[in-house]
Amino acid sequence: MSARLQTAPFDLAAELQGFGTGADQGAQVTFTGIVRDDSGRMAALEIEHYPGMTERAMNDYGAEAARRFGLIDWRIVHRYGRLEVGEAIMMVATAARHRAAAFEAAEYLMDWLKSRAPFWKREIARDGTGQWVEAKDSDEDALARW
Amino acid sequence: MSARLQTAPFDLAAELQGFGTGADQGAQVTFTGIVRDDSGRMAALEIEHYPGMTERAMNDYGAEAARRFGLIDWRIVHRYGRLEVGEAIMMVATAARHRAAAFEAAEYLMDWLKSRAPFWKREIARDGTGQWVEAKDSDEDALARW
Amino acid sequence: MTLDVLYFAWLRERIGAPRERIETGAATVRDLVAELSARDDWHAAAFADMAAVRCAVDQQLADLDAPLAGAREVAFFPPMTGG
Amino acid sequence: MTLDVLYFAWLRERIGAPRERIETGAATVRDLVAELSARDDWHAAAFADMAAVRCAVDQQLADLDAPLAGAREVAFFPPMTGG
Repeated sequence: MSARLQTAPFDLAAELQGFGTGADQGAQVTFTGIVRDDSGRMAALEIEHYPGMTERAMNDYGAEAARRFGLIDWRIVHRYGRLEVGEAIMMVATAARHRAAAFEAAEYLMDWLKSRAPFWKREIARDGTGQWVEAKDSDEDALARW
Repeated sequence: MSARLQTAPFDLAAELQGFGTGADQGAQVTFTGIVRDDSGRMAALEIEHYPGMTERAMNDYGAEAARRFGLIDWRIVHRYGRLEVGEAIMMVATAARHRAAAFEAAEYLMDWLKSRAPFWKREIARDGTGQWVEAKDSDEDALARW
Repeated sequence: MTLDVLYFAWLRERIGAPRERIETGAATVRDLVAELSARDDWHAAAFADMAAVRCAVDQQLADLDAPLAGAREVAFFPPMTGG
Repeated sequence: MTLDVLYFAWLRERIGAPRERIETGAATVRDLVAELSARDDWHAAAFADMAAVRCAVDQQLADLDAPLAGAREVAFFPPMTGG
């Protein structure tokens, strides 16, 4: 039951060590977000956050997901700073008795992270120019389902 | 893009080595199923399968999910034989451009595996008696959504 | 024709064997079930409630009306409980 | 009152600084935006389209009508694009 912010890469296997123990655990779901090159000319992302508020928001969302979906365990790791195409940006893991709760909680956390967690992405093109990523209506729509 | 049957434990991290490469990959989802003790007196599960048909069905479902959700990569590993409470039974991993496709494909594969893949579970109680697990209506209902 | 008939889970236990090779003229799965059920009490018990039995013909899921012409392997088992 | 005002992403770039400490009598976020916009062209440009600006008061998301009484930190930023 923890959220963490860092610049360094994370190791999914290490994050899952000791994650979600107990005889009533039946399902674990993980989501990993990876820097994708949509334009064919992107080199990296720069991710800005709001120190203090971002950690608090991630912990609040995690606790809310645990309450709402009866999670046995949850973890959020989110990176900031410069990340190259192909690098993992963030991960979410959820553990529950049943698969439906584990899947729903992971999707809920992702929908919140995408549109309510204080992160802002800038795409850095191969020529060095940067452009802020605009929020997507589809992310707002995804959030509205909860 | 592979499905595998085995008695030995699997290592999620090892399964994800080299999984889903390419600059257009943005999302990976994993699901891990764990032997859960619902009754408080269960020691283990015994999982029976249909050699030949089970491998084929897993590969067919994986290929169908890849087509339907535009997956970049997928993997299914399912164990059989005797598994103690707390052991991982099976895993599914999906890689896609966007998170919605990766989540949906993983849930689709799980719903198929639960109710259409040729596996039969027997619960072994601590006193050594065994009982076949009955199929759940909720698993049929879950499948009906696709 | 010669058919391999396979049983899984509690069907295997009720019949007392995982497989048997039979000679049959059954045209459909339903005919085959009727023929097997008439053999002895064990087969009859296994097929007593067909709502709880699933079937595959040559490793493809099939229903009771599926034809058996050309088939080599028929399997009977309870609803699957994988994952 | 003394307020720390923080800016993120393109608001930070338009204003040219990540934060500033100000003295203000603004009663709501809306009053504060009006006061800051009147300072210079950079602030005016940053707040030109308030539909594209989000706000937090003491690190909690807030809307334009949120009161500032007792607040110590107000942040302005574009819609979030995390994950």
